[in-house]
This record gives sequence, C-alpha cells and structure tokens, in this order.
Amino acid sequence: MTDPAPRSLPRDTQLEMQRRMLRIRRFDERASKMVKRGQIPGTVHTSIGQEAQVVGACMALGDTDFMTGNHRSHGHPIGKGAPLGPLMAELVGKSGGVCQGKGGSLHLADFAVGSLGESGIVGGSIPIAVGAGLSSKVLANDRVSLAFFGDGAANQGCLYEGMNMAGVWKLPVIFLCENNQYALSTPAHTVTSGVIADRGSGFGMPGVRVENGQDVLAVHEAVSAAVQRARAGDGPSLVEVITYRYNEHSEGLRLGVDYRNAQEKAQWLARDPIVLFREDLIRRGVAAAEELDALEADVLREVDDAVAFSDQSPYPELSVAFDDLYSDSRFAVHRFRDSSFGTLEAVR
Amino acid sequence: MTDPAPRSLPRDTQLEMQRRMLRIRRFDERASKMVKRGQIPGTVHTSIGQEAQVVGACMALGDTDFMTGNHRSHGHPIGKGAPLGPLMAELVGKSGGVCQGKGGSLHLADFAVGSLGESGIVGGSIPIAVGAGLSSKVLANDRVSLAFFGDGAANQGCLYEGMNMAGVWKLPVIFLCENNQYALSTPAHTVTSGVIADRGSGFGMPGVRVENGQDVLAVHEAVSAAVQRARAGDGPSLVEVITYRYNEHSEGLRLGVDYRNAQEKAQWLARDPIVLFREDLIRRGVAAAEELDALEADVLREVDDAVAFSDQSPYPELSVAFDDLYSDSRFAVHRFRDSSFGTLEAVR
Amino acid sequence: MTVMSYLGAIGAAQKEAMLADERVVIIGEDVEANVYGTTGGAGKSRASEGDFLQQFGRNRIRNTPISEEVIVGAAIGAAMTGLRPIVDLSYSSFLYMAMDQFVNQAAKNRYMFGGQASVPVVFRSAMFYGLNTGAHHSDRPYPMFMNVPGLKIVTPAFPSDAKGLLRTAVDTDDPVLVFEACVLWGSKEEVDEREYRIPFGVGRSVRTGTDATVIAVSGAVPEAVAAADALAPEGISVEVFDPRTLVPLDVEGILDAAARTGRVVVADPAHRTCGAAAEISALISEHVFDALRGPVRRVTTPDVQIPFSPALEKQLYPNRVAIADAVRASLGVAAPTTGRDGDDSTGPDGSGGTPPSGQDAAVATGAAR
Amino acid sequence: MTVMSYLGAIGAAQKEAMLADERVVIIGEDVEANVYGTTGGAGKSRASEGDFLQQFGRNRIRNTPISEEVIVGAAIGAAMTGLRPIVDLSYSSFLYMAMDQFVNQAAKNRYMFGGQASVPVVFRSAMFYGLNTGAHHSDRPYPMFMNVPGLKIVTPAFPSDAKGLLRTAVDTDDPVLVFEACVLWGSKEEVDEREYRIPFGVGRSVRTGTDATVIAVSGAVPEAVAAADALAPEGISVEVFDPRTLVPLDVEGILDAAARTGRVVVADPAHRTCGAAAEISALISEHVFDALRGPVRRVTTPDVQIPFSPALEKQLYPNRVAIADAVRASLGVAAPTTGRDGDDSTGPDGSGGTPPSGQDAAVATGAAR
Ligand SMILES: Cc1ncc(C[n+]2csc(CCOP(=O)(O)OP(=O)(O)O)c2C)c(N)n1
Ligand SMILES: Cc1ncc(C[n+]2csc(CCOP(=O)(O)OP(=O)(O)O)c2C)c(N)n1
Ligand SMILES: [Mg+2]
Ligand SMILES: [Mg+2]
Repeated sequence: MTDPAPRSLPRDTQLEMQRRMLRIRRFDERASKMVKRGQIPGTVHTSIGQEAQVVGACMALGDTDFMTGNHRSHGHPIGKGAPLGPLMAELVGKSGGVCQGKGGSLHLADFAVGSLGESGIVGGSIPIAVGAGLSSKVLANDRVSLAFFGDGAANQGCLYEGMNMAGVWKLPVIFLCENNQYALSTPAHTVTSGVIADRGSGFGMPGVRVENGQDVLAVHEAVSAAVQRARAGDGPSLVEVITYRYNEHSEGLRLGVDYRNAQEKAQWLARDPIVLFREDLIRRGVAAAEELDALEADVLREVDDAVAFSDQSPYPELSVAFDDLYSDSRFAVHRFRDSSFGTLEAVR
Repeated sequence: MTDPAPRSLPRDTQLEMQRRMLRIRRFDERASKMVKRGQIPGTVHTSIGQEAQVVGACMALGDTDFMTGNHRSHGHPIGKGAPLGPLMAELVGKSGGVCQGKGGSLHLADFAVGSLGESGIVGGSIPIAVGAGLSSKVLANDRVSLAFFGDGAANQGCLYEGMNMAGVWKLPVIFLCENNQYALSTPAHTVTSGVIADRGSGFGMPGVRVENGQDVLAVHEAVSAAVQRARAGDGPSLVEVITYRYNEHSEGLRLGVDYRNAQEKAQWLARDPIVLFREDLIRRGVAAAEELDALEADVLREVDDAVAFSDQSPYPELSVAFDDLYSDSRFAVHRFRDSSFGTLEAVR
Repeated sequence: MTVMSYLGAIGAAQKEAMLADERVVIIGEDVEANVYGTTGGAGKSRASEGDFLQQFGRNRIRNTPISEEVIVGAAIGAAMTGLRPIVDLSYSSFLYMAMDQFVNQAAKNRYMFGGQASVPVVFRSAMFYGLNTGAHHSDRPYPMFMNVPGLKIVTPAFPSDAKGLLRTAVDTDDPVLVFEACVLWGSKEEVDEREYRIPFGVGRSVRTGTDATVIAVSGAVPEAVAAADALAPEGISVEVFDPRTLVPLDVEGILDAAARTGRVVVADPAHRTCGAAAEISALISEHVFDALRGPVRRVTTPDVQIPFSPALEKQLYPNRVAIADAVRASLGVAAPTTGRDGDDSTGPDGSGGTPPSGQDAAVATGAAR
Repeated sequence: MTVMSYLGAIGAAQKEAMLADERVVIIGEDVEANVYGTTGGAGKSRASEGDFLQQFGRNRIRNTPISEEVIVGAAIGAAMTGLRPIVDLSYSSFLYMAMDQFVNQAAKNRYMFGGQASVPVVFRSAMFYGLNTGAHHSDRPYPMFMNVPGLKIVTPAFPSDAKGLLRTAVDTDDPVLVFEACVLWGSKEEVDEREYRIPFGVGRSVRTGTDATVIAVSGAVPEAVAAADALAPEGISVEVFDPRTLVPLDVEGILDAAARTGRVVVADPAHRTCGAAAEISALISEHVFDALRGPVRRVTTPDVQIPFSPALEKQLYPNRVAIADAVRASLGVAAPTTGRDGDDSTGPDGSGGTPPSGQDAAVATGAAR
C-alpha cells in the first residue's frame, strides 16, 4: 500500500483537498441526522469514507471540466467546488435548492461548477458524460468529462457502449469507478466477472486500479494522468478506485442481514482518508495541527451556514411543479393548461 | 494462415460440414434470386462467404444445444440441421413456414433443432442465449447455448451485461462474434475501440480470435474448446471469427458508395470456404471429387425441393394474424375480440 | 384467513409458487438479502426461519448484477427453455433499461416464431411514487406497456388480489408485468393462506353505487373508496370498480359499471396522455355512448415529471379530494362548503417551516368542475 | 417552390440546419454512406455533389457504432453542453434500446435540475411498417413516448411539413422525437426551397367537410384523404385534420374540427390500446361531449404484433376502406354495394399463388359498423 504519489502539489491545493473532504464528511453527517429527524424527506446516500476517492478525482479536473454522478451524490458537486447552501436546501426541498427543490438528493446538479447531474438510475449518467466529451471534441474547447459510477454500475451495458464510443472517437472522457465493494447488499465479487479495471484494454484504453483509494493523492495522481491523456487528444481512460462506505447503503435503511462483517469494517475505519491525510499533511510539514483544526472548525461553520441557508429558504410554490418541463412555456404539454388537469370547462 | 486444426474428425462429420456449408450457399443464392424476382417479400441477408464460420460453430454443438442468431439468419438454423423446406416457405410467407409465415427471413427459428430464434434487433438475442444457459445450469441438463452476433453487435451493451452474468454464474454460454468486418456500410475498425476478442479477459473468460474463419475446421476446433469448457462447468467463452460476406449487406440494397474495395473483395473470394474445404477433403483423401460432386448435386436438389415445398404451401388465412400472440386464446388482448377492431355493435 | 400486508401477500405467493414448482426461480438485484421485502421469512431477514435463500438455495434464488437488460433478457431466454422465472426489478423506473427486451423479445417471440416459443415469466416492480424520491424513482409506466401487444399487465390494489393474481401470473405461459404501487404496501386485509388464483381479465367491484361510477387503477383504488366514503354523507352513491388487470382488460365489467350510472370518472395514477385512463375513457365512449349522461372524466397525474419537494409532489397524484370533485362535477353539484375532507397528506416536520400540506384540489389535482 | 419527396425534404432541412448553425451535428449509424437517404446530395451518393460527409466533414457527421443507448445518451449529453445534435436512429423499432436515456435523461433533465439543463436534440426515426419486414422492424411506438412528459413528438405527413417541422425541431431547446412513416417516403409535394419553420402544436386542416371529421395521424393521413375522396360521390363530405405534432397537441384545432361535424373518426397506425387515438378520443369526449352526435370511433392497428407474410400484414393497418367504413358507421349509412373502392394493396407476385391482396375491411381493419 505504499504509494509513489507526488506529495509536491502546491500547499493550497493540498489544503483545499482536505477542506473539500471535510466538507463532504460534515455535510453528509449532517444530512444523515436530518434524514433521521425527518427534516430531509426521502433518503440520502452518503459518501462518508469515500472522500479521498471523490476529491482526488474532482480536483484533478479544472473548473470548467464536466462531471456526472449517481445516487451517492453529494460528494461529487462538493468535490467539484459547489457551495453548500443550495445543495442542502435541495436536500430539504426548498426553493433555494440548487435544483429549486425539484431534484432532491438523488438528482443534484450544479452546472456552474460543471456538475451536469447526478442520476438516480444506476449507470444512467455515463452516456451523458460521453456526450459532454463529444461536445468538447466537436467544439474543440479542451474540456474533459468525468463519469463517476459504482462497482454495481460497472455491470450496466451502457458503460461499455460509452467506453467504446469514447475510445474510437478519442473523446476526453474519464470513466471513474468508485469501487466501494458493495452494491447495496451485494458484494461486488459475487456479481462481477473479472476485474473492472481490466475491462479497459479490450476497449482500447488504459485501465488503472488505484488500490489505495483512501489516499487522496494516489487518486489525484491516477486521475491527473487520465486528464492529461484526455487533453492531449489521446482519448478516454478507465480508473477504478478501491474504497469503502462507512454507512449503510442509504440513511435509514435497515436490513435484516448484515452483509459486511465487523472486522472488515474496522479495518477500513482505521484507514480513514481524512485522518490519514491530516497526518500526512502534518508529517510532511505542509500544515500545522492548529491550522488544520481551524480548517475543520471552518467547515463545520460552512455546514451550519448551509443549514441556515436552507432554513430561511421557503418551500416552492405549487405552480413551480409546472415550470421547466419544457423550455418554451411554463406548461406546454398541451396548449390547454387544463387538459392535464380536468375538463375544459375549468378554464373556459 | 496455416492452422493446426485436427483434420481427424470422423469422415461423416467432415462430409456433413461440407453439406451444410453447401446448403447455406445454395439456399442463400436461391433466396437472393427470389428477392430480386419479387418472390420473397421484404429482403434477406445472406451468409454467402461466411459458411465455414457458421457451420464450424454449429457443428461443435450437440443436437439439443441452444443457439440464437441475428438478421443474417438463414445460415444459423441450416447449420444447426434444420430442414430447408419450412425455412424457404417462411421466407416467402407461407403457412408451411417454420414460423407459419409470421416471422419471415429476419425471424427464423426452429426450436426442434435448438434454434431459439434469429433477431432483427442487432444484439437483441444475446440475452436470450444467456437465459438458455441459465436454464441449463439451473436444470442441470448439460445443454450449451451459443449466441451468434456480428462485429456491429459487439458494440451493444447487452453483450457485456451478458458476458458478465454468464461469467459470474459460470453459465454454459458461447459468445460467437461473426466478424465479417462490416456492419452494413460501416467498417468495423472505424467504430470499434480495441479488439473484440480481447474483451473476454476483462469479463473473466477466454477471448479467442479465429483469424482463419474461412477454414471450417479451425472454427470448429475453437468452438469445440469453448463447448468443452462450458460442459465442464467452467463457464462462458468469447470467440471472434474473422470472415467476410460476399454479397451486399442485404439483397437488393443499392448504396451510392462502395465502402469495400475491389482488391479486398477479390482476396476474400479467392479463399472461398467451400472451395477450400473441398480441396482439403480431396487432398487428405477424405472424399473423392466425384463423391463431392454428388453431394453438391444432392444439395441443389434439396434446395429445389425446399422451393417446391414452399410453392405448394398456401398463404396463411388472415385469422392467423390473431393466433399465438398469447398462449391462452386466439386473441386475448381484450376479452372482446372486437375491441381492437371497432365498436362493440359489430359483434353484439 | 390471516391478516396479510400487501408485501406479505406477495411474499406468500412467491413462496407458494417456489414450493409448488421446481422450475420457478427468483431473479433480481438484492433478492438474497431480501432488501425489497418479498423474499424473506416472517421476520423479513435472512437469518429468520422461512428465508428464501436458506429454503431454496442459490441455484433458485439468483442475486444478480445491476444489468436490467440482461436480467430481463435472460429471464425470457430461461422461460423459453424450461424455467418459470419471477423477476424482481425493484422499482418500475428501472424497466426502461430493458425496454428492448420487453418489447422486442418478451412480447414478440411467441407470435413471431409462430407459436414455437412459450415465455412464462413474471416481472414484478414497485411504483415508488409519493415518497419524495424524485423523478428517477417515481414512475408509473404501465401505460406504455399496454401499448405493446403480447404482454399481460397486472395492477393489484389489495393484498388478496396481489396474492391470487401473482399465482395466476406464474401459471401463465405469457410474459406478465406486475406493477405494485408502494402506496399500497402498508394496506392489510384478511387473506386466505391456502393456495388460490384470481383470473386475469376479471375486475373487482370494490363498492356498489347508483349515482356515479369510478373506475380506479392501482394506487387510486383506496383513494376512490375514500372519495366514495366522503360523498356518501352528501347523498351521492358511488360505484368503485377496479379492473385489477389492465391487459387483458375486463371491458365488459367496465362497461357495465359505467352504463349503470352513466356518470363516469376514471382515476389513474399514471401520466395523463395516452394513459390507462385515456384507453378506458375511449372504450366507454365507444361502446356505451348512449348510456352516458356526461363526459367521462379523467383524474390522473398531470403531464409533468415528478418533483422532489414535499411541497410539490403529493398533490400531483389523483387523490380522494380530486376524485370526489370530479364525481360532483359529473353530477353537476357543488362541493359542500364545510372544510375539505380526506386530506391525509403529511408534510415532514422540516426546518424552515412546514411544507404546504393541503391538497388544493382545484389547482393541483385536476378535478373537473 | 420545388417538388420534393418526403425524404428529400428531410435531407433539405438537415442541410439547411447544418449550414445555419455550426453546433448542429448529425449522429447515427451509417450516416456517412447515406444509407437511409437523408445525408446525401441530390444523387444520394457519397460521391455526388452536396454530400454531407464531404461538405461538413467527420467532425460534424458522426458515423456511430451500433450502440443506441449511448448514441441517444451521448446526444443528450452533447446537447446539454453546447451542441444541437440531430440523431438518425434509422428505424423506430430500435428506440427501445435507448428507452432509459429517453425517459430518464432526455425527458427529465431540464425539469429535475430545476431548469439548469437545456436539451436541444432531435431524434429522427422511420416507422418501417407495411414493408414485410416482420415484427422487429414495423413498430409505430410514438404513443409510449406521448406518455412521457418532457418529450416533444412530431409526426409529419407531408414533405412540406417534414421540412418545416424539422427546422423547428432543431431550433427547439427540448428533446424532439420525429417519427417518419416510410409509407410516406414516396409522397411528393411542392415545397418552398427557402428556409421556413412550421410551429409545433398547430394542426393542418387537410380537407374541409361538413358531415364527419377524421383526425388522422402520420401514415393514416393519405388514407383518410383517400377515404374522403371515396365518400364524396356518396354525398358524404369529410373533414380531415392532421395534428402534425402529437406533443404539443393542437387540442383546440382537434376540438373545433370534431365539434363542427359531431361525428368523429380517429385514424392512427399505432396499436390501439393507449394509443394516440385513445388520447384524442378521450380529449374529444371530455371537452366537446355535447357536440357529439355519436361515439368517437377509432381506426387503428389491432393489438397484435406485425406478422411478416404479405397475406397478413397490410390489412392490419388503418386504410382508406376501414376509415370510410367507420365514417359511414358514424353516419349510420351502409356502404354502396358496387365493389369496394380504394383497394391498392398489392401482393408480391410470388411462387405458389398470389397472396390474398384484397382489404377485407370488415374482418381485417376494424371498421366500425
Ligand atoms: C438502473 C437501476 N437499477 C437499480 C437501482 C437500485 N439501486 C440504487 S443504488 C444501487 C446499488 C448501486 O451500487 P454501486 O453502483 O456500487 O454504487 P454505491 O451505492 O456502492 O455507491 C441499486 C441496486 C437503480 N437505482 N437503478
Ligand atoms: C438495434 C439495431 N440497430 C440497428 C439495426 C440496423 N441494422 C441491421 S443489420 C445492421 C448491421 C449489423 O452489423 P453486424 O452486427 O456486423 O452483422 P452483419 O450484418 O455484418 O452480419 C444494422 C445497423 C438493427 N437491426 N437493430
Ligand atoms: Mg458500490
Ligand atoms: Mg458485420
């Protein structure tokens, strides 16, 4: 597990990595609590434990690069730099939410930071990322596109269609598999034939496996190489990162069976990505403990502020339900607003 | 292109190989003519030039093994041993057709010989073959299942979903890619990233490439190894066979552009699988030229008989259009036969 | 008779079918761990007695990769070659992933191969609407499958129907899609614990009445009953008819129920355009036009996708208020001025104020007036 | 004005759009070689002048692998990030392969992301029915897409509409599905060779009449016109109205046309159950019930899959005979006893006898009587 990652990134970058990992951790911890208290409707899927994998990948991208994600959704936009307030308001269903309350946890998106949308459909956003890579290529604007997906999603056919298309057209796309070793209750090895990273070569691209996915710099290095390759016009890469989620698949889910054993969990908890990186930063003299403590306090405040932002944001008006289905009118399925509601007499 | 294929198969088997290749050739030649004369409605896709690949694979299977195919459809059931008459009648749309005239060229099936159906949807029958492998496994009945698909279909996602499922469950399935190097007008190399056979290993199975797909024994050997592996319970294999179609994608199709150059075509015509195998049989003393001449004449008669069978078969009654949609009544969408036709007064 | 929940009844039917026929297998994501609650024992956990995995083993309980297209396709292929799979597709919103296999293989194979293929396979999925999970989990897609000849479509609204119809589905030699509305999961009923079947194409008269008829589908059935309850004190007697299976459809039963009162409301949680309500409306107009005393009214989910916010979602589905309003409209009577009945929508006790929880039927639910 | 064929008009619109906007790209299988006839020059061949590949190059003419799911998904992603793709999906029967991308991404993204996403993409496909290609190529699947809020659905029946509606489609910031019936490919019309647009949601009154109204969709439009022609000598004056776009739907135009005569037939080549005809019938009954002088009648393809044999296929689609019969039924008049009109179905001159070619409307086509 020793890793030759270049510990020579600018100090600010390294601190920003730690900050974003902390943001994800604290945001998700808070969201988890709010679900249990009934303050967030539905459920959420936390990225707690996977922060290094998320942030290492996101920070290998530039601000204008694109990204798509999945149901384990909060980490991705946070990792890409999205402000927390509108994300939290979205989880609660407020009008100040980044999607005006229409998306919720499963469908976060923040186009301002290149986040083109998380998908509640496992695998569903992979083709979208390929398309973003296609437009970069056609418009020659140098933007890279990264698709996050899980070990479970790695068995969706659209991934291989996407890898093939991106490969043959040399699109600037990175297929990033967040292998947290389980898909809901299902251990990856029981449903995966072969090794996910090994699937790259058959599609003409490098397939890299980051065994130490709890090391943010290791992830960053692997993804940076893929970004470089993409920007050079050499096409896509497949990067598989081994990681672990600490919480249950989703908050509030109670299964009669525990499909993960305690020892395994303990081993992973002992390799916490945020703790590891904190120690690393101190050991290498990048930052002092006090500085990191301050950063942590700062992030806690950011999350408090996000909740406050959400609190003061009103719920959307019911009429908002009829906005933004189409571009050209509030509700244009039929030319009669009412024809999706009742009989014509209602408005005539 | 020398090949270590075991030329030691039983004489009868070798002659049967030549017979089935000839059946495909002559059947498809006749069908092509009939399309041009308007005797077969719609169109057909011939396997002319690909006989070795088809027959080598089919004859590696046992009689009760399963097989699915695609739009290039006649060769598969013929290769699996289906009688020609009902196939020809099906192409014409007669009631004596193997599908009672309801399928046509694109949807041949002869369950009596394990042919579970050709699919007009590119890639569509691959999951079906996986399912046949699943039932073999669950019922422990030792049957192997083979899916034929083209180089074009090799970019459909369902192939990889199928390879993964068959791999992880060790299903007795063979994924057989008929790489005739074109998908309609599209050269495979322009739309395929990497090498198809190489895609096996990422899914935990052997990926074999038969470069000399015009040699029926070479194909037979590779597929036999896959069959053995499947029957031993070791799971699926991917076999890619390089071959060539002589005719246009479909009969009657006229494109303004010729996407294949004359030299390439000439080279492949010079390596005709049936001519090659005839010479091989004679050279090795398996059969004399006269014997093979007789066999050829025999096959021509079989095709004539198939046409005669079709000729004497009546067209189906219109009411047949309402049979076999469901198992339990002739036309059971609604309990009112007429409700798909008009108003109730018609029958009340 | 035993009191069973909707999910419990489904689990019971699955177990009966597994015990009755070795060829029945269960295929789906997370079926081993019983994540979706129909492959467990009484205690709903793997450890508990009666657990499917323990009882039937991995050969027949097939925990799959997340590969809907090949799950569905392989189930079809398995059905064509000797098995009788029950496929658990968890949520209905994931069916689109396998649409080609449903339409081009499941629905067409028997027909196009001239009767050679038999495709005895059941596809179960839950319509997970009304739970604030947003547009990717809230679909009610049965209408698009109704447009595909060759599929059978079942929408049980009661535990007893869920059990009896599922047994029939497993017996059927055709592909059957069962749509289970999660809003019904909690409902309980006395259910015969012995084996029984409910035939397809025979609707259930849920309630008789003389003034108006509500044809209600799936999750709209209890709402229609509640609307009928609410209207009774106003002196309005409402018949509620649940077709139970949409293909085959109990056209005769629907027409009789419609013609009896001549005033018809169709309540259907699917989107409006080309939905089940459209078909039922068209059939009624076609066949018993002369018996109608006014237009057939549809109460459906409007043609928008499903928003996440609790302030937005629930009001969109057909509810008791909207159905009652539509019935009153069909009779040309006004709603009583004393406060609205049947408002049971509850908003989460969130920070920053409670989301608007009332069901403003006039704006939100499409009641005709 | 120039005489253009239906396909020629589509090709012309595509070229105009490519010339007008650099962001427009064409994506699809075999588009380089112009296999489907809308990316070629006058001579329809790559070599000929005006060929799309030569003119626009491989950067904008994207010849794809056979991977419908990612073709559709990538087009959506590209549309969300700056391109305006026209996707050629060849035949409508292949759309199911990408159903998830249509429903869960194309239709939902703008809505679910609160307006952040714009999805300006056009998906063209040919409904290849009536050509004896069997069940895997003959689908007419637009009704299932009508049930998906967020998509726009266009079904041009004339070359001039094909051109003008396609330009509007490319201009639209929403996903548009264009269904092109191959039975219309051969039709010719005077078309303005200059740029023009036809707005969505505005139907075309194809023919005016006073006794009955036929609302006809896609390939049924010329059949409806032929039926009107056939009925004229019988003294029956028929209005024919083509909605042209199914989403948005010209409800007002349909209602006006229906109410004008009070006798309505809807002719729709899709399958019957939950088809476009069901929706149109339900809308008419809902909104202009009092103007109706009888039930709205549907003439559709019956709910069977499409058989291959020429003896079976053609009779299944709504044709002039069936439409005329339905109109007569709506008027309560009998068909004239002198031989049937409008029988233009031709069987192939096959061996073993000619397939039965007549259109036995009473049995085969669902004419109401
Ligand atoms: C197409 C589809 N199938 C199934 C589901 C249900 N589901 C949601 S998350 C999940 C597990 C996903 O596992 P993985 O891709 O490994 O992501 P992780 O949750 O481990 O981050 C499943 C089965 C879904 N949302 N979409
Ligand atoms: C899903 C789907 N997409 C596209 C088509 C149209 N189509 C029919 S055959 C074909 C080419 C297939 O190429 P390949 O798989 O290599 O088989 P070959 O014809 O070369 O034998 C195409 C594009 C189809 N039938 N189905
Ligand atoms: Mg996982
Ligand atoms: Mg090919």
